[in-house]
Amino acid sequence: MSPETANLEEIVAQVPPARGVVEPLPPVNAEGEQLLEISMGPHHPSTHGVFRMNVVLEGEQVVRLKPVFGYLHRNHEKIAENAAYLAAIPYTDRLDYLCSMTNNWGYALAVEKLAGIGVPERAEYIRVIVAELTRLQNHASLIGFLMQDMGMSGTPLMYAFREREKILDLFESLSGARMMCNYMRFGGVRVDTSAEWLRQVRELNGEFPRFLDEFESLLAGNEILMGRAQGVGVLSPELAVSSGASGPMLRASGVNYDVRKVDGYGVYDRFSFRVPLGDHGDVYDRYMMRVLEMRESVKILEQAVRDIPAGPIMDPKARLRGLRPKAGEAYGRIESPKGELGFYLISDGTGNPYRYRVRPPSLINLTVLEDMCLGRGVADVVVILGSVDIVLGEVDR
Amino acid sequence: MRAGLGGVMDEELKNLKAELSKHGVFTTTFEELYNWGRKNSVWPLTFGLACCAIEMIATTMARYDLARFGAEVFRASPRQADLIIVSGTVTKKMAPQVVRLYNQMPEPKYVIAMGACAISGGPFRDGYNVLKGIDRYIPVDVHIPGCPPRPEALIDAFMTLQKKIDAQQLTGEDRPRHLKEDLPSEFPVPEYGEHDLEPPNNAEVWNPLKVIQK
Amino acid sequence: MLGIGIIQGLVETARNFFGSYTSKQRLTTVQFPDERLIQPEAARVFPFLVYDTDDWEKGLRCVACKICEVECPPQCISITKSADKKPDYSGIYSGKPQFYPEKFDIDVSVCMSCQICVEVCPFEAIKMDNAFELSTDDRFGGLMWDKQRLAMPNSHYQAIHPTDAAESDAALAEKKAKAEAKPAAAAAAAPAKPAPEKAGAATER
Amino acid sequence: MRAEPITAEQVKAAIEAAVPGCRVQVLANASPSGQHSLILDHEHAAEAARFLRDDPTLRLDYCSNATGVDWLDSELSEKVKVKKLVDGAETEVEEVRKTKVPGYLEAVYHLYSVEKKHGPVIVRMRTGDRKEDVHLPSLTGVWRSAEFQEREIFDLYGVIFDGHPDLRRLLMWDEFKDYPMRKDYVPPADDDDLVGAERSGG
Repeated sequence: MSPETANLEEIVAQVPPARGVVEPLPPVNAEGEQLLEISMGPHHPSTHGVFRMNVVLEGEQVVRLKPVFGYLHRNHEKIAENAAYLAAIPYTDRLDYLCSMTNNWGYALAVEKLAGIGVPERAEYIRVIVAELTRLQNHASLIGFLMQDMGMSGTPLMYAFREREKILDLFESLSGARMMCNYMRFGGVRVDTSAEWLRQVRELNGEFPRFLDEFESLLAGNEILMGRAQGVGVLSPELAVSSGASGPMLRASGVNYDVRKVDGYGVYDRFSFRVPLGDHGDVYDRYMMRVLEMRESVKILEQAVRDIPAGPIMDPKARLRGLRPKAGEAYGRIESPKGELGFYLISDGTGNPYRYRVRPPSLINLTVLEDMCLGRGVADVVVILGSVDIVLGEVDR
Repeated sequence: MRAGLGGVMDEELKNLKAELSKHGVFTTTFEELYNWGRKNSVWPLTFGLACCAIEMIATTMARYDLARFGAEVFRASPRQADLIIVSGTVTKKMAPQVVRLYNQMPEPKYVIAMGACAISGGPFRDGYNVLKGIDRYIPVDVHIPGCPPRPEALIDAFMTLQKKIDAQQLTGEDRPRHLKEDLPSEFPVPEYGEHDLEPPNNAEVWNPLKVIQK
Repeated sequence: MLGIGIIQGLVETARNFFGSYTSKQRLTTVQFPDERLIQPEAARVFPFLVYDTDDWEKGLRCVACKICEVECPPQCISITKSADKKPDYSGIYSGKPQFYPEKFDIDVSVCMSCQICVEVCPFEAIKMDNAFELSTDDRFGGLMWDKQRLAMPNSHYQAIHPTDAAESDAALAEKKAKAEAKPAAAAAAAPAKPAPEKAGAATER
Repeated sequence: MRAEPITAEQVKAAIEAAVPGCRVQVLANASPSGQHSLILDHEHAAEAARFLRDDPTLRLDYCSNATGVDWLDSELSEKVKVKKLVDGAETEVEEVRKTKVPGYLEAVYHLYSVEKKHGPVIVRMRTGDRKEDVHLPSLTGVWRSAEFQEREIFDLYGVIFDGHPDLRRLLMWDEFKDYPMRKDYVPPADDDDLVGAERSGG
């Protein structure tokens, strides 16, 4: 998609329009074969929670797939609009409940933009460290879940969770909770890291590549995995951009767009790391994207732990309670493990945000689910959905 | 059968059994055997709702290994499950499905409400789409507070449930729900209304504390 | 060749399987009720109210200022402020009588363990406990904690969070010293108050 | 790697040059974020959006975020109104003049360029009021990513997007009647205030 080679009209023409669902499909197709409508979910072991898809099948082939959302719509935005700015932080933990640290960061970043709060350097480094640890554990467990969906019953997930527990231990000793860290504050982070904690991160980071090697020799060359994943659920780069896909899903289609690089938020512009890109945009590329990103995260962690400066962890001007940004709005976004996580805040000068909006990467990545699944079998739907990497807490909020 | 035996007899029986087991003779009652078998083969339903589901999965993984307690297999079909762990926020949109799943489970069946949301709506209780506790529609056996509860807390709740099963009597007034013919094993599924679920709770199950004016 | 990848994967599983007999890295199971993970110091589950002295009711540090009630994100704290003031039993308010919570309830069936109440408390009166084995079949009685259920001695806090407790004790001692310095400067020979154990903890640090 | 930020004024000028008759208004943002936005009129919004996407220098091909905002009827009280009153002599009297500003619903789009790596350009559209005139043109035809997000705005705010291919409720169930994210939404009364009950009982 470089501007020199791109023929704009061609690119634009390659994006298929959104499909309507206005009229129901006839019960039989042109050849008189019966169409079967099945409802996958909301209770289905492969939907990663309470996601539901209404699938119409012709034989084994998917001819229509309509996702149904809202089974975990717990009104995060409304609750946050009725609460103080501070009170929304623990709620952001519960958005994408695998990645509480990056959610905290996204929200803190938006509020810092809105209120013009600075962040000390040490806090920025700590944020990078915890965010990359989050990325490691998210991607590891995602691969586990994806393999579970493909039928590798248990083993990869078990290995992934073994590593995840180590990272959760680090989170717990830093923030006090395994999953719901509630760690970041506007203008910094809540508690400082000890030298011992950083040593543990360094140790874990040193061991992690070995786990990745193991994981790769367990999976990457597996013929069944290749057969199930290669060429399945192909997403073209044009459609990926138009549909707002983000994160590993966008990059698996070969689009070089990483908010860490583009916005350079925090101190990400100080680290050298590469943005892995896929060629085919299929499930296998999306899987490989996570593996490669984990390797890059390990690199970032190494540099961050090495370079972390001493200093305060909170901006001296930042206050814990009673934040009242002056009227205005701000949109802050970060590269969460799922994709581009944005927070859009409108302040009316009071202690509560007037409008609080989460841009959920999981939901928007599902926009093209139907396009990827059409013409594939039911078994592929499960795999394609798994490769998108959704967390329902974020899809429905 | 324990029915008819008084507390004193119970005590004596226990002593006798302890004495016998010292000599290599193991005795049991039908009730004990029945409860022992049941409590050590509680199969949960593969049913995750939200954040707590991740901790539930973590509990089944290598480190905490719920399988040590006989919950070896998570069954995806309610027809094969004994226990539904309501792990996460039950929204109003999801509540009918949860009740339906519960209804489809065979007796005896148990419910663990895992985490604040499942007990009372938790932090999300003020949400317009959040059910304030699953015990409005189905009876809950064990509650675990926490947001989310640690995997150990889930294991602890599991052991609480096992103790509860172990203490059940097969006859008499105190026999468990599934042995009382007149008690329902299925509960009405709420319907989507224009503003709320209809009915907003099942009066047969939901028995809140009454407001006491001071 | 077809199958190489699968065999490679099986070798990996075998390595993990056999490795689990020798390496703690590969066999991570904790036999929970018998064997417990050491909880990190920072671990938090539900709040408790700190009291000094031996009497939980008299020694509660809480002065019912209601900041935590206001700031609590899920609004699970309910406080009723007393009409009268009680003497300073805990010894951290320089002997000045203080209001006290007539009622202090936390609904742990709503609490999200976020620790914001602890952060906003200016009196070091509410802290996080790390007990988690709290499952109960009593929906209402078991999950509505009143102030008696919530009260824990400061020694408990020192035991579960030694670093934080030392900091909190030091902060209190400093505050107290400052408060005492003022009247001491005004009336040069004010009789020294009986020093509670707080001061000792601070000098140790 | 980061591109030069483009100002709202530049974008406004570009749109007005390219889409004849399009009324674009710059909405200044007082917050330190400095993210100013553009208000598009309904008739030309889709055309302007297509221009923003296809213009080779702007190339805003990525609609990151689309969301709704509910602005209630508000009373604008202007104290600075200085009025001349003839009361024997001409005197200047400060008067508080209250003007009713009718409420409206708003759809906000945050646009970025994946190709040029710049953004955000913020585009807004406003409905006439909050009850009848709640129609806005759909931009799903320009950016596919608006598909679910516009459905969400319809679901939670009640904005009807003309030209949306599949405008159904996204999060709430289909039978649901209210628009719960509106500021004046009242949730169904809970017959028993549980917290109160527990507290006075326990």
